Amino acid sequence: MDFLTIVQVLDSTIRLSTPLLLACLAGLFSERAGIFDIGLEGKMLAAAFFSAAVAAVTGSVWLGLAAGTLASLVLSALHGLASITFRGNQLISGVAINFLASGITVLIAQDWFSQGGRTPSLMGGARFEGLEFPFAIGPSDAEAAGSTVSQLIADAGPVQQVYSELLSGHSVLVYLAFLAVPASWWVLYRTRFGLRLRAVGENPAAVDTAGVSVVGLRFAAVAICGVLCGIAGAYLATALQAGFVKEMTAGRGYIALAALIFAKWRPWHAMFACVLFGFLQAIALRYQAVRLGDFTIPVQVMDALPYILVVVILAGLVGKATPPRAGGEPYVKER
Amino acid sequence: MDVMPKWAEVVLVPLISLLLAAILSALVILGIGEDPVAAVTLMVDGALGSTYGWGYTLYYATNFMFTGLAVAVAFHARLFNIGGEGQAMLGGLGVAIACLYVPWPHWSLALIAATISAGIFGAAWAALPAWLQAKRGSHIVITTIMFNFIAAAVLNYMLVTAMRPEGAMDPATERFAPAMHLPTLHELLAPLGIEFSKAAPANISLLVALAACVLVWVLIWRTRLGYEIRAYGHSENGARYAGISPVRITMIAMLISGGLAGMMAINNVMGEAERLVLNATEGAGFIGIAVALMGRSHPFGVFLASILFGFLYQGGAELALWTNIPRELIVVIQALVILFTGALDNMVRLPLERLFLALRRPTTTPQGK
Amino acid sequence: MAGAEPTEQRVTAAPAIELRGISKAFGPVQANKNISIRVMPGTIHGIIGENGAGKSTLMSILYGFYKADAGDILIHGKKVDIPDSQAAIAAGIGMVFQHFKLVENFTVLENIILGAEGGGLLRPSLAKARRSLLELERDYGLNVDPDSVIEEIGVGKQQRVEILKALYREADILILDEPTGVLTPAEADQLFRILRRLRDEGKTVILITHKLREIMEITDSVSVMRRGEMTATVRTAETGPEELAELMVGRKVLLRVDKAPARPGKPVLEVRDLRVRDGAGVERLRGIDLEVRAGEILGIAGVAGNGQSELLEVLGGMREGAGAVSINGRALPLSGHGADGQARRADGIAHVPEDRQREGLIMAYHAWENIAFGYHRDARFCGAGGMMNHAEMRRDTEDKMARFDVRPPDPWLTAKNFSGGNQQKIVVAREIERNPDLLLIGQPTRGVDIGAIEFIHQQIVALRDAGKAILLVSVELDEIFSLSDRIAVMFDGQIMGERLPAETDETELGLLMAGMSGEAA
Amino acid sequence: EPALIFDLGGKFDKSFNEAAYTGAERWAEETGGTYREIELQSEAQREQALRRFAEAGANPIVTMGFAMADPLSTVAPDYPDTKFVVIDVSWLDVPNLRQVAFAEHEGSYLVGMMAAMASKSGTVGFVGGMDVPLIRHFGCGYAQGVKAVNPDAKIVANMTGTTPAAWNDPVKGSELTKAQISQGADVIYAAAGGTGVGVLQTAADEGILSIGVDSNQNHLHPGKVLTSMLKRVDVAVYEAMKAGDAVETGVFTMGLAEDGVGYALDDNNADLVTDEMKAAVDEARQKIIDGEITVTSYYENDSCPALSF
Ligand SMILES: Nc1ncnc2c1ncn2[C@@H]1O[C@H](COP(=O)(O)OP(=O)(O)OP(=O)(O)O)[C@@H](O)[C@H]1O
Ligand SMILES: Nc1ncnc2c1ncn2[C@@H]1O[C@H](COP(=O)(O)OP(=O)(O)OP(=O)(O)O)[C@@H](O)[C@H]1O
Ligand SMILES: [Mg+2]
Ligand SMILES: [Mg+2]
Repeated sequence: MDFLTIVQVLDSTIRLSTPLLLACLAGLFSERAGIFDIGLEGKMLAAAFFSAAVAAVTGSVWLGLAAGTLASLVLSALHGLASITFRGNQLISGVAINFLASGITVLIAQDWFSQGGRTPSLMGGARFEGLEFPFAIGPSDAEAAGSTVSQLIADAGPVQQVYSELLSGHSVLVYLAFLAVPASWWVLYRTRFGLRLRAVGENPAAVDTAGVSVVGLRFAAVAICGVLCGIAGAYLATALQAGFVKEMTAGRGYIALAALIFAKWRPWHAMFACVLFGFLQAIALRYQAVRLGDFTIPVQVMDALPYILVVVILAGLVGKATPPRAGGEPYVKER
Repeated sequence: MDVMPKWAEVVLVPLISLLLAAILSALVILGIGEDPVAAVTLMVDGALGSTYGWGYTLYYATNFMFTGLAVAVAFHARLFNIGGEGQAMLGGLGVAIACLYVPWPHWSLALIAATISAGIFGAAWAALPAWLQAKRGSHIVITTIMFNFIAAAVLNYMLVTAMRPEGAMDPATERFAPAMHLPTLHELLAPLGIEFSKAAPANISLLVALAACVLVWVLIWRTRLGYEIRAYGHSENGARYAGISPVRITMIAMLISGGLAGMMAINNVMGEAERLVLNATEGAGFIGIAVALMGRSHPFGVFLASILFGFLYQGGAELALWTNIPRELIVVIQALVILFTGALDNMVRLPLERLFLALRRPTTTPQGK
Repeated sequence: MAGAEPTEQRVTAAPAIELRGISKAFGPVQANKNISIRVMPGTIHGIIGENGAGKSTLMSILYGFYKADAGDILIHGKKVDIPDSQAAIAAGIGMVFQHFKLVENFTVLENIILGAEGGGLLRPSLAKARRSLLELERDYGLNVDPDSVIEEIGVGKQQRVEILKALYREADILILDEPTGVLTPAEADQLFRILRRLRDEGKTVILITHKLREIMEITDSVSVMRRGEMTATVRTAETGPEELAELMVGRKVLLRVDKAPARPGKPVLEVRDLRVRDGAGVERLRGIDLEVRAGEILGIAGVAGNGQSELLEVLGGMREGAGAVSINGRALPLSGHGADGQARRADGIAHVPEDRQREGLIMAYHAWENIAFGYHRDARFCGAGGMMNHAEMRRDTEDKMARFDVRPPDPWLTAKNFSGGNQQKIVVAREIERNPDLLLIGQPTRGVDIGAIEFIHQQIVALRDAGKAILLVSVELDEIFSLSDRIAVMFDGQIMGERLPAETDETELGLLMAGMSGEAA
Repeated sequence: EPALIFDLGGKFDKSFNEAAYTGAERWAEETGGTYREIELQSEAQREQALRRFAEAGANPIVTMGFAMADPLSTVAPDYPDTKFVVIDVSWLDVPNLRQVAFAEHEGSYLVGMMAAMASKSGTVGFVGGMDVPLIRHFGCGYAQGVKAVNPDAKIVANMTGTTPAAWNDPVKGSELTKAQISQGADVIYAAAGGTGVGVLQTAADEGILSIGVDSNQNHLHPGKVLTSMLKRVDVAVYEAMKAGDAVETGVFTMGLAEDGVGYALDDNNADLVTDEMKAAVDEARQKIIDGEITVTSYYENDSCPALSF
């Protein structure tokens, strides 16, 4: 592997980590408030569809993003209704939401676009374009030079390669996702809201008797989760790809959950975990079969590697990951 | 004193939940511009209107009985096994190995061998998540989901490299020998003079599934092991007090669960396709969750719910065949059923409890001992 | 006497608290029935009543934790609506719950500001709270390190944090629900000093307790509750413990257990250097040595959380440990194979666990299923091929229910539908009827009314008189005194000393329970 | 009434299945007839769909893709009065079955020539769908065309996967495209069904040329898609439906001579295809038809002279 290839794999890692990271932070807010959420997958999927659908119809990716976020919020509200208001089983509610999203997206897509559960391909303003940093090599330079971006980058020096290929040129949502990490940390550990949110995931009765609404806090957390999942889904359909195809989340919600456990519910650790999983996915996508000397690792192993790693991490590396103590349990005052 | 009589808890709550799910489903059908009445008519007709329809409904129901029982057994030990899908896939591998590599003289022997092999493969696939849960506390929900993905990769590898016949393009095993052919309902009922569609895949596995329902009932409610499983499920501390080993129960319950899920393969792999293809499970592992929830983890409930979901599946296939309504409508209906019966059950239960309390209050106010 | 008002009405000020006709039902359980009560400002008011009488419920309503089904709340003569704790805090009410409401992995300071941060950002709020905390410490002598984490400090300190929480919110009315249950006598004394000081400042205190001695010592007036109703309110100066006990239970009670002197035989249980670590690796038992002989009751006294639970659990096979334990001279494995509840039962050890609802019973099981619980592998309950013998289980249940006067005597009732006392009778019947060599019994009468207490105590003594060894753990000193033939005191995972009941008193045991060594005491 | 069973990629994969859809629609428009259709969701449904249509009296039943071979071999004999049609299968021995295969290597040869002529870097790419002999067959013809123009050209080839999911994985298509671009490819041929959408998209985003497959995909990114290798599945489906239940059974192969394969030229790529390119390709086409050039088929001995997979 030469230097440029490494840069490119890392570049791809960043693109693939972004939805994981957004979903992972989404789960972090929800679970820190004591609401387990295995419905991240479904929320992302719904957001992916609605963002692509609205972007396709209106031609505006921003309207798409708003629609995707809204769709995800609606599912969050449903999860909140089930697990906060009616104190239902959070795992089951999450499973139901995943089913619901997987069915309803295709159903509506077929109804609206009649393209076998897809949206039309997104063009121009209906997609997020890469942001080009100053002095980075981008399409305009390529046009001026009469060459391609990749050619120009291949000819440039290593610093410019890293700058142009790895750092510059991602969609705005990628930068947003990585900025969300310090922002989440700040909100959780430096604000009143964060204190209360963490408290309600540890001991809701303490929050309640301190005169703060448990239901309100938990709904707020679930809503933040919805927004972040919405952005993650919109990113998948309108930035990473150009349109919605069914089941396009492909298990990312579950990987994000695993990353969350790996990170022991902490924002910075979540970022590292997601980048690790993104890297594995990047490798699996780029290399069909990896040759180690005489031995060839079959492509199926590469495909399954992120999942295998999750199990290995859960089993051995994490140690005892103590989830928020009130996590998964509805807050019941009167039996 | 329970607030509600038992029959209300067991019958009324799921029934009303189901009704709510049905109403919402009808709204969804309306929402995509179709006629719910016509859709339901088509589904009922396609799934129950002919022996052909019944044959498919029962075929799917057989799958769901196995996976539903699998989820139910684990539920009794308070283990949420989402890995039925992967376990059933591996069960398929077990069936294929049993049927491809041993020249069984008669289908009955093959069926016994395949059932055992499928059970062992399914159980083996549940063993590691179970062990991780028991020993390391790794959340079984996450590990079983991961094992579903890994199972798909394993099956993929087996079908693409090891088991694909020479020269074939699609990743599937070759057909099992004709001797492995399981009697279909058509063949079973013909001697009794009952005409049953020849084309439908329902087969003798249905009887195995029914037997499994009975056996699971005996296991859970009549045996010492069942007593321990339920005790552990209700209270882990209680189990430790009584000397019921949490590790042992977790392992056993998950192995039984995985085994049941794996046994589904005798129906879809041996009984229907007669070869192993990719994605042979068609999501039945996940449907098992809904089936177990609806059936309140009771084998009889699982049986009823399986028929219901078999109907939905076959009806959904008919919809996809004859209308523009995509098959995913069924996924939505399933989602609503899970949501209302599993997660929003209190929405139904709380008002009902209030109702029963109001009906009863005047007679029981004076609290005696 | 019942229903009497304080004889002398103070007319000068409106009551700090007045409740009128409060009612509250939890599903079919009527926890409070039409309760009225008045508490004058600048007084300490006690509330007593048996378990489940509705004391905590009533106070939780006042604090806005529960919403009453009916009734009015008046604070300083003004009718207020208290839909949630926020409103209660605004009305100047603070409450220290029976079970603390603290976030375990937060610091003291974070717990104190939670809900009263006074700004969107944490840093300034924490700084401000730190300053106020210093003042409160100075004024009341309530010292705790603001930066220590709750789960790392003792229960006594945790309680101070709860009181500080209320004071930080400038509470004018302070409710304490069984605050002394977890305190050593010395800590309780210090608490009472603080309460008196608050009263002297004009604040109002409501104190829930089971200990009549405390009522007599500190309160100005006292209310008695029974079965959800307020049966009496009297001035403390005008009553005595016997009368209060009678008001509580509704009949004359004998608080002493009749028992003959013990005739100890050979040692049944011998424990040497027993050590236990918890999940986090902290040593909870740090070298226990003890011995229980046939025909005697060894009582273990101590404040909850000092290793008594771990001792019972390791002896009962519920957790692993290290050291040497033998029964009738036979060594018991403390870890690995043979160190579980089944093996212990086979070794002749019966165990009435401290928490019947979490451990001793499966709440969702019928009574007849619970009767076999732990003994479900016994031949008599098992049929062929791994089946259970349900008929035999039901027969046995009817039998035991009759002999232990379980009410209602219905084997088909699920455990959760029996009252606490009757649940306990089921567990005790199951364990005692096994006629074990050694009975481990934890908190035998927690949450049990006085009638059932008498009965259970008699059964324990009868077992002793039949020549069996009994290891009793209780946080109730009264119970320890009335049952034990010898008393060992546990503190911080160690035995601080052993005394004979006749040769010691509560003061000395209290010092031992607080960790003062025997010589100093 | 005829019936059409789409393969897993779905009716709107912009490629293989969509071509079938186009053919069926053309038939429906011209004759005013109607037809039954279903998009398969899983392997296990194949047999049920076949049986259901056969039971309901559909005739002929047109099916897409080699994966139908096995189900057809068991179902078709059960319904001897029904005619079945299958695309991309040629090896079955079933009397009531019409099997249509295409000489994809010939069409791919032509677009390979164009790729080599359009490439500035001398490196071209190939992204296949599921790794099966059929797709290698595509890649092999392509590689021979490339080498015919530029014997020194480098060909980067990747397959998307080993299962039918590989027909519908645009994300992976996109990543593979990026990887190939980084290895210098500046023209990439996608023979990957729905996955190709991701390939074409990324190629357009990155400013290089791509080549579509099966249907005419030039319009997806006007001015960015060099051409498309046409595989006239639409014609095959149209003709089968037009013939109705009288459709001739047996094995049929459609190559350049039958206009079964070819390359697409329209307004969208008119500026990309130089006259010189067109002349060269048309000449080669004629020579292949005339037998002056032989394009080696991968099937001949399961290997390719111009490319190793
Ligand atoms: N959250 C609740 N849900 C349902 N029932 C409850 C709840 N809290 C209390 N109860 C019931 O209400 C009754 C009164 O309980 P409460 O806790 O007020 O009693 P208490 O007098 O404080 O007893 P203790 O001395 O044990 O603290 C009991 O029967 C109890 O079972
Ligand atoms: N959580 C609960 N769920 C259902 N019923 C309950 C619950 N708690 C209490 N009950 C019912 O309320 C009745 C009174 O319960 P409680 O625990 O208050 O009894 P008690 O008066 O304290 O009796 P005891 O003195 O025997 O403990 C019981 O008979 C029981 O049926
Ligand atoms: Mg209380
Ligand atoms: Mg009680």
